[in-house]
Amino acid sequence: MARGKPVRWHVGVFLAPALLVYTAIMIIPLFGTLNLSLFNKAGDLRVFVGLQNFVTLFGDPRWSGAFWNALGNNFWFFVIHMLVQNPIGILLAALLSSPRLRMAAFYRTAIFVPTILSFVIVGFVWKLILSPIWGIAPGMLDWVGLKGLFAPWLGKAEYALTALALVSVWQFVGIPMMLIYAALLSIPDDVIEAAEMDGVTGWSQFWKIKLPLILPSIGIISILTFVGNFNAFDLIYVAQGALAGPDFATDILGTFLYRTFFGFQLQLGDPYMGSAIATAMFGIILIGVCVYLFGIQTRLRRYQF
Amino acid sequence: EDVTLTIESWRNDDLTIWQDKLIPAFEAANPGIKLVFAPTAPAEYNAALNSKLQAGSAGDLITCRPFDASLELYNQGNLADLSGLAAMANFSPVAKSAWQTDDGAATFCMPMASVIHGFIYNKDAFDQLGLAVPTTVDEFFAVLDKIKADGTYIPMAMGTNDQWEAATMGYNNIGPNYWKGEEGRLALIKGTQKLTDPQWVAPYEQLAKWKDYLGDGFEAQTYPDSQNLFTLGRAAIYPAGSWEIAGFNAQAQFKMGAFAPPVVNAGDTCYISDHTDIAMGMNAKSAHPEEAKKFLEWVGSSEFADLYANSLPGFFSLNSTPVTMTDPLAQEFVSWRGKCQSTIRSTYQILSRGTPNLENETWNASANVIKGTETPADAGKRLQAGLDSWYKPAN
Amino acid sequence: MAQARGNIGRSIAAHAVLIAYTLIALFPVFVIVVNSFKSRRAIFANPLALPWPEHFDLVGYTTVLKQGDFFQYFLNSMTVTVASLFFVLLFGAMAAFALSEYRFRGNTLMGLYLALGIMIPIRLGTVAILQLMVAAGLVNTLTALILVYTAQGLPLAVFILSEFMRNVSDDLKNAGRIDGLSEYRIFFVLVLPLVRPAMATVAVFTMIPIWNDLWFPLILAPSEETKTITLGSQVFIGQFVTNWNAVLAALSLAIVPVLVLYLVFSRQLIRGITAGAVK
Amino acid sequence: MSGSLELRGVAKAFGKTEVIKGVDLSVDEGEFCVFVGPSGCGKSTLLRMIAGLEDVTTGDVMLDGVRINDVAPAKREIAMVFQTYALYPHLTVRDNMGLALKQAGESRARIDQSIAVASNMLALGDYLERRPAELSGGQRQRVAIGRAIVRTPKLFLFDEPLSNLDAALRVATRIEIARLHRELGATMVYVTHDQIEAMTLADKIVVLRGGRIEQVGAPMELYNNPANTFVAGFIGSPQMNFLRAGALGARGETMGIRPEHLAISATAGEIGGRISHVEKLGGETLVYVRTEVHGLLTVRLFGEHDFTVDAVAFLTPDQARAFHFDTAGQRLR
Amino acid sequence: MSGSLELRGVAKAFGKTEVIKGVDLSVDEGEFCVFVGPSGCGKSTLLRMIAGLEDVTTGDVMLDGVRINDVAPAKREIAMVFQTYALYPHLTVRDNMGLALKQAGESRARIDQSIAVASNMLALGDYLERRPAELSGGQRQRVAIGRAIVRTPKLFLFDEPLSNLDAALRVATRIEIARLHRELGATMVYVTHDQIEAMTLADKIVVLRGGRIEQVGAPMELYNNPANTFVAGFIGSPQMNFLRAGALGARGETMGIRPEHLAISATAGEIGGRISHVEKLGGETLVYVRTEVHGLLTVRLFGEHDFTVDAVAFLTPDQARAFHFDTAGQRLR
Ligand SMILES: Nc1ncnc2c1ncn2[C@@H]1O[C@H](COP(=O)(O)OP(=O)(O)OP(=O)(O)O)[C@@H](O)[C@H]1O
Ligand SMILES: Nc1ncnc2c1ncn2[C@@H]1O[C@H](COP(=O)(O)OP(=O)(O)OP(=O)(O)O)[C@@H](O)[C@H]1O
Ligand SMILES: [Mg+2]
Ligand SMILES: [Mg+2]
Repeated sequence: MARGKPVRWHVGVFLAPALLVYTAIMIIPLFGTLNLSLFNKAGDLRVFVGLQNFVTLFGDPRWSGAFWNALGNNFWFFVIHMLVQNPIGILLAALLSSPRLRMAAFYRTAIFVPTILSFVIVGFVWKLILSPIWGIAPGMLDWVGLKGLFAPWLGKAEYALTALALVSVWQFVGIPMMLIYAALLSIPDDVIEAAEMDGVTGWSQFWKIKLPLILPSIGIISILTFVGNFNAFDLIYVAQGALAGPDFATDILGTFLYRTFFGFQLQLGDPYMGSAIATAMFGIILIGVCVYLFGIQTRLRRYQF
Repeated sequence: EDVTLTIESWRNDDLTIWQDKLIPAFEAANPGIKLVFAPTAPAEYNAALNSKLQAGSAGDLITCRPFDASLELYNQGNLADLSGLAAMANFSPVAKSAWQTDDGAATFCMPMASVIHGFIYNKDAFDQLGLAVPTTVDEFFAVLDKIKADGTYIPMAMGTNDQWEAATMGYNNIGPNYWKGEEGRLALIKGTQKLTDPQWVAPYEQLAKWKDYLGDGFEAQTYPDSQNLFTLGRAAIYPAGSWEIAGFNAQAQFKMGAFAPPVVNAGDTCYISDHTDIAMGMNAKSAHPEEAKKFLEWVGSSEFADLYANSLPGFFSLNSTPVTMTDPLAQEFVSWRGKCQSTIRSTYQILSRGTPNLENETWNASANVIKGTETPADAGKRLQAGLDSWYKPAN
Repeated sequence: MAQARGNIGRSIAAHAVLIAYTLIALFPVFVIVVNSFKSRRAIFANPLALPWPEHFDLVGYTTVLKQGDFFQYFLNSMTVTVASLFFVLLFGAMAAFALSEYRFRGNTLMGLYLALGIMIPIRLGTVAILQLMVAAGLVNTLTALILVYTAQGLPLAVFILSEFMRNVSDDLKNAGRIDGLSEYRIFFVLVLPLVRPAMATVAVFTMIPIWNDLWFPLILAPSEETKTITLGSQVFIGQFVTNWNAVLAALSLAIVPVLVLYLVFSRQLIRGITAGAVK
Repeated sequence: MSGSLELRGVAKAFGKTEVIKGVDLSVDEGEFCVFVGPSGCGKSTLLRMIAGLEDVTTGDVMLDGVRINDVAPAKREIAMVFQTYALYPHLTVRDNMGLALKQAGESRARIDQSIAVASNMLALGDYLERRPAELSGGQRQRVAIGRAIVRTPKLFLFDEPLSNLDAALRVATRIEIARLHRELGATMVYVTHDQIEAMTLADKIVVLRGGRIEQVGAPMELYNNPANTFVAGFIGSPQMNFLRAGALGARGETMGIRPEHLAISATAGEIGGRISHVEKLGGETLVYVRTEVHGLLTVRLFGEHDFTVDAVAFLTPDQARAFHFDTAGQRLR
Repeated sequence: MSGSLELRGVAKAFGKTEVIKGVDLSVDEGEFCVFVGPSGCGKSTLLRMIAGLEDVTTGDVMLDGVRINDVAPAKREIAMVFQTYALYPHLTVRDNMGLALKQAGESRARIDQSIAVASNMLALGDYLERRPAELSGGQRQRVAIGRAIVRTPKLFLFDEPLSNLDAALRVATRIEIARLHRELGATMVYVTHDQIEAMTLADKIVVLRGGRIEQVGAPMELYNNPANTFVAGFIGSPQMNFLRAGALGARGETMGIRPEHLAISATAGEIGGRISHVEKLGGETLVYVRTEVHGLLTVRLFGEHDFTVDAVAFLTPDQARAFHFDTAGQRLR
């Protein structure tokens, strides 16, 4: 890795464009906003209040109740993605990457199509499908003789979040799939051939050879899932509205933040408390990412091909 | 050189009406001023508008939500004071109240329309089942029972998935009859009544009984689902806002009628929610304030009132000069103004300024009560506690 | 080039799983497309029925084509997406290369800094961004969108690409250095082509949120000339009444270009791209 | 254990490039068969086809009389050393060697023992816990060999397994492979460019050229009875000299004479020339003599000798050891 | 053009493993220096340090008298053939070879010409449009060589460049490299395991063991004057026999005698034993004789000979060619 010691201008050149655009258009505005979390409104003036907003957020039971509810929901949302989306994605990628699989491109595209859809459509179609009224899901369950299992999932506090998480899994399974697929493609053929010769085939080949080699990519999808889930917003918003019903059962940090920051219906936007929530979310995500970057990523072995 | 004014609005729905009727009418009368109606999807409107105003890229004319949302814009200096416009005289104080400072000193939006709550029903179904329009709560439930017993129709189309249906078309629809309209609403603001009082809990009690008359899986039923259930003829009664009229007219292939929220005892004074809903203000930083004011004067005129109300049956003009409407259903709704006492939604003025937000809480409570996951009494207690946590009546 | 012969059972099982999942993936899409060709009544009365003959209705599409200049919207979306993608991929890959290839002080911190952007919704910075664009006179230009999307896409691109670039054989880059290639040429000539699958992946991940974004077009470029297709489709989502025919039609149409872009990129998902490089 | 191999009209094309053009070959159970041939002639490809790693375009591959064209590599009971090593980059040397055994469900103790034997034999004992990236080229190659030999398959395939080893290790490993072959009685197919390996290990050498077999035979048979100029030139190092038969009054078109069968003298001999270059290898000396008629001829002398470059020299072929070839390069007998 | 190389106390550790333990060496301008040594002794590492691809842990690398420890590889004006080839997998053979020239801003015509020359010399003409994945092992190695030689740097570094080539090609390429060396006058550092390459190409052979230099010298100097048993055993193939001097009444602890300097007879001689194994290589024959005192001894005979395995044989060392070593393995002079 290490190169010569003289000033390496090229490192700067490689970094500069990204840093510039990113800092100017993303970081400065965002941190300007997060900065608001230290202020509040007194009459028509903005005053510095230190950590008061956070005291409110975590101390006032009305705020903290909503926050912990959202955090808990968010955690469940994340757990479902980790347990369902990523394993399915990896499984599909593993199947798709088997050499000489016929129609692989078709499958790959088909499975990726949901990821391309806009949230408006996804929300619409799943509400339509799961609707107790228009009969698609109940009809199909009826078909297989399981009509009894049907419930208006999106309307029941105990199911709604899980149902939406699964819809989100449906939509985004293409992401881990594609990432893992790309990682699998970079495993040299001859290593796989050697495994074939050694009698290591099928699943054991996957577990013993491929999985260790794509572990860094699995790390990436885990952290991306984490970040993505803790920032998630649109699907819940489209399906359940900003109040994330029923009875806040689907309220996650993103919807909570949106409601607070931008306001909703009669509730006016409160950029100060909104920023406080955003900062708290940011803190949570940052901790997760740091755990990954410093605790996990550095320990993952990488292999050059 | 023509001046172009941009109108910010959440009314995507009205795009064609503006383009085809309102704008040509104004432009014809006011050469030199061009109008662009630039609506935003309703859910994004407040957030997008606020951002644009702060950054200074918002349009010249701004469609106003009622009460605090607009008041806040005015306080921040984003909306101009329009008290001086001549057309303001065309509106009653009640009509203007939604767009005034708390002390009534300044009015910052030109009122455009209100919406009225009530029930729309499938006349064919009523005829078929031999039902009469109910006027009291008991009759109302008797009708629902009959429809249910017959089984052809879902008695009532309402879902709780979107929550606001339950609050707006449920609680605020039937509530004024219990809390006696403005009397109760103002008492609540004054702090002399509490949400735990019987007149505020009773509507919840009625809502709790609705559950049995809603369609299967109403918990997951969304607002468009409800609309569709009714317009497709599968449900007999639809707790409505008058804004549905245009859409229902276009979609329903059966005859419709409407009735006001039933009263508790026959002969009681009836109260309706006649909610000031939409107005138009001027961006204080507009580069063309004169032209914008000219336009706003027009918006306040009876010409506009007539055009608007007739293009959008169900959005009733707030103009003091009555508008003759051609749509029978709209006529039915507006006729209640004569029979009953009007009030606005109980949560809109002042009471939704803090956290927790009473309007949002009401949505949630109404949905919970219908689903049976919260008792009416508990809902009242929770709401009052939330209100107490930040609202100190000034008495 | 390995041989997947023999175990036919295994291959049948693989197809079975894939077909099953493909059905799950496509069924809702099928519902969307089918319903976009039906009348509103038919959508709700009979959501699963095929569009013909009695339900067939092009009203959605005709509404869409009547309302606004959809071709222009498409063009705007395409311009914004492709240009942003270009910059995201270029700048992102460059930064990722710097992070993965060179050991320098603060390397990991720089990585973390560049990743901050995926941790906060960029929406929160809207006002400042809008102020910046107003100041730069970029409101209602596609440039504003391109800038924002470039910034928005960079963190993810850097994150993913740097991981993949670590896989590129050092010997290969060293061979380039011995050959006298500058670090720039090593990046462009050797490394970039070898991470094509990762670039394609990043391109796809970046393109989707850009294409589907509603917020920034609404804030930064809502004018008729700069509207994107997603924003254009919003016209049909009303306060109380949503024209589902039109929304379905518009958004179904909007799938096509992204799908095409996806197909273009996924051709870069090539097996054995580094085969034969080293022993 | 068994492992007779038969190739029947086996051919292989990559797209339009025909690489193997119909090979018929049988390797008996327990035989040690060495493939030699110029770089790119298809040795590795043929080996990979036997292993099942490349599809057979036409023809049959038979193992123990059973057609195995469509049998998966894993089911063929074959071990292979890849020319590119193909080590598992994430596994230590130990696990690289042990994986196949573990997969086959061998006991921990047996695996450890097999690895110990192999790593001892290949002098890898110190590196068992390293990963391939931390090994030198030769060490990697030894791991690849180790991985193949810890198993006891019917058939071993070795693709230039010793090319990166030093002389001493190469000899030692060669001897170990020979011993392995004797002890296991397994059939082995071995690709090499090394004459000594080919001559010492093989029961049967297969000379390939451009995807076709030129000659098959025991090592000394090929050395003493090459079928054509190609085989004659390919077997034996330094290469056989080819002289113009006409100029020498010999039969045929070309006369082949190995460098060790050319006598050199400063004074008299059949073919005159000038010394162009002398290579002293210690135990032997190679003298390159430029002649007018026959071009550059190589003379191989045992021991150390001094020659002056550019001096005149005369060469005399040992007619008894000469080979005669016709215009097509076929041997005249 | 110039290119004198000097290593001063150069050492390298990977983590805690010391791999190069202080090497001092100077290679003159235009010299051909060959590194030999057992697998894993650090040859490649040393080469990579000269190229600037590995950090130098301690010590200085000097090129033309200038310390280049911190000069980027690209700035060192060197060409290198990697042991692992390190081809650009996405470029055709032509582009693999042409990249450096293109970078240097050569004209299209010059590039084409250089490639034509190199590919001709390496018999790669048919493969110019192929990518590495479509080449055989030997072809890849040739591309790697071609990539290095199209350029004209000060210093060439070759890491086992011929290991995967067949004998004929190996000889041809070796001769081409020698010619290149003569013509360009560039300094070359070359790693090989092949005795013949080392002996014929080198001006100077460096024998490495375990990261240290054992001896440096001209080929025949090392052959005739090895400093110790290690060098004696390493140079020359087959390996020198080491006999117990005591048992023969000779000086020192060990007596070394090369296989070609042991006479064999069925009837009489100094050392008795039994023939354990005979290897016929065509032009020469190796006889392995198991003796009681000295273990297995190798005899190398010119030409073909028949011996019966297990027959009794007597060996007589040519005392004049014997080497004597002390207990530490150092040569006694
Ligand atoms: N990255 C590394 N980490 C630890 N040890 C290493 C690393 N690379 C090489 N080594 C060790 O350094 C020693 C020297 O390696 P090097 O590649 O220089 O050997 P070599 O002389 O070229 O051998 P060969 O002839 O087998 O190619 C070897 O023992 C090897 O195991
Ligand atoms: N994937 C491929 N596509 C096209 N041609 C190929 C491919 N793989 C190999 N070849 C060609 O097939 C021929 C035979 O290759 P093979 O690897 O069998 O040669 P080899 O005899 O093993 O040579 P070497 O001694 O150099 O390893 C070569 O000319 C090579 O260029
Ligand atoms: Mg080969
Ligand atoms: Mg090496």
